[in-house]
Amino acid sequence: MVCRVSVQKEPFNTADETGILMSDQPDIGAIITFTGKCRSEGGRLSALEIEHYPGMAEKAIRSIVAKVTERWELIGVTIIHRFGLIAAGDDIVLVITAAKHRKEAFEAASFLMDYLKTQAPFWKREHLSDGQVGEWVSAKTSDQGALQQWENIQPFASC
Amino acid sequence: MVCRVSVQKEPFNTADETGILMSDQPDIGAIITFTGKCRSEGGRLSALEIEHYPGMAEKAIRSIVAKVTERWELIGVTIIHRFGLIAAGDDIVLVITAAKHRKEAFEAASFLMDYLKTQAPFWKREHLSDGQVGEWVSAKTSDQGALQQWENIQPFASC
Amino acid sequence: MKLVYFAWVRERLGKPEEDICIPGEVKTVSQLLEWLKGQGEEYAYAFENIDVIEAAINQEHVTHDASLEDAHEIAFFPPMTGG
Amino acid sequence: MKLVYFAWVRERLGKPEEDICIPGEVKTVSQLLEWLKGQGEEYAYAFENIDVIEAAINQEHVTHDASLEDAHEIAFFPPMTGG
Repeated sequence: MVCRVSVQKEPFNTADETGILMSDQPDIGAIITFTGKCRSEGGRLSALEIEHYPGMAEKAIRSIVAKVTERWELIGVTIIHRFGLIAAGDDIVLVITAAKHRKEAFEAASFLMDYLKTQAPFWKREHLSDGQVGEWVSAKTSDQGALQQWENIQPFASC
Repeated sequence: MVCRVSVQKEPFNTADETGILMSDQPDIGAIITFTGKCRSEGGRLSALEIEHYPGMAEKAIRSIVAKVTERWELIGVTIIHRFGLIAAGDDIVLVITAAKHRKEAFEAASFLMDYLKTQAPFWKREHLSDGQVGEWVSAKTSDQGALQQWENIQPFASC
Repeated sequence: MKLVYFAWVRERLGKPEEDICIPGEVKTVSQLLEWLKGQGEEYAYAFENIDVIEAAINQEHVTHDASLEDAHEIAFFPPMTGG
Repeated sequence: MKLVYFAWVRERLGKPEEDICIPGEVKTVSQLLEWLKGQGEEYAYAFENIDVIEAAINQEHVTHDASLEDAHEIAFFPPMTGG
């Protein structure tokens, strides 16, 4: 399994990352990219400021990847999470999963995102269009619920 | 909702398609691309030949998209399905879904792929590495099962 | 009536499409399949197992109990394997 | 002991980290939180609702009943909002 994890300030290029993951892997039948972006919320927000715990952020992501590879047979995974000030419309996070079949790729990508939301040490704060620094984003109960759903399903070595 | 459907012989460019879908959509928070590719199956296959029903193929895809937009609130959908001879390693199908939140984007993309597998008039035939034309690919019971799962869940206007 | 065929149905029949006169008593897809089976060896072969044959009327996927009324293009094909 | 703080915990305390001597009887994360609450106004404010405070020991996410044995870096922060 090919795995690349990066916690970075710089933007990422999804096409480049996909190309890296797929090179010399003729048995990939399904590849999914998930990109999480900063929404403007109808013009209310100018940016999100993302604080992270250096060191732990990468460790936490790697331990989420380890969980995923225990449950699904994947050929490759890439996770890039940005920090710093991210303007509305810009990318925050990229998850790529590649597998033989679509089911594994979909479930793994969805699992990775659910875990990144609540188990990776990043915190978002709103920057408003009027120039003010807004509130820290609260954790959503629905994100915690999404996690619980995965915990309730028995993992399989390969589905 | 922005929607683009194409049934074509030519390759597609995922980055270009993503860019088109996202332009001037500052409230997209989640964007998923699914790419289905021709696997070599450990070197057994040289290509897949994809036959389609011209006219009906595009109609069927549009009716699948209509089902999806009834169930999930999406900002954009792109579906490109290729036909003709597709070499191992090359792309067959692209599904892009864009939404405010990840749940809608994931579920819609997964639904679209499940329906494309069994409800869009395409037929795959194997071309073997030794130059022989192989068998028509059989429909998988698991693909029919995936469809049934969606039919069993009550649709919501917005989840 | 225009009939069109795809994949191995097309191959077994040796043609991608044809215009055919269907007797008046043939009113549904399943009646048409039964009638076609009697039209020669290649038809008997293509439609030997009617349960696995899918149909479309005017480019819309239908079940075997669908009526042929208003049909101007009927398609027969194996289960679809798209995606 | 090195303590590190993030997001509004950091802001309420007015510092991102500090080295602090913890009394020997403080043996778990929850005991440490209770003890910190008594270390001044800003601590009382940051840790006023201990239930919403998450912790990590040596950069690993832990629950409040985790032991401080072998800890060399303890972090406190609000629920994570990544992704």
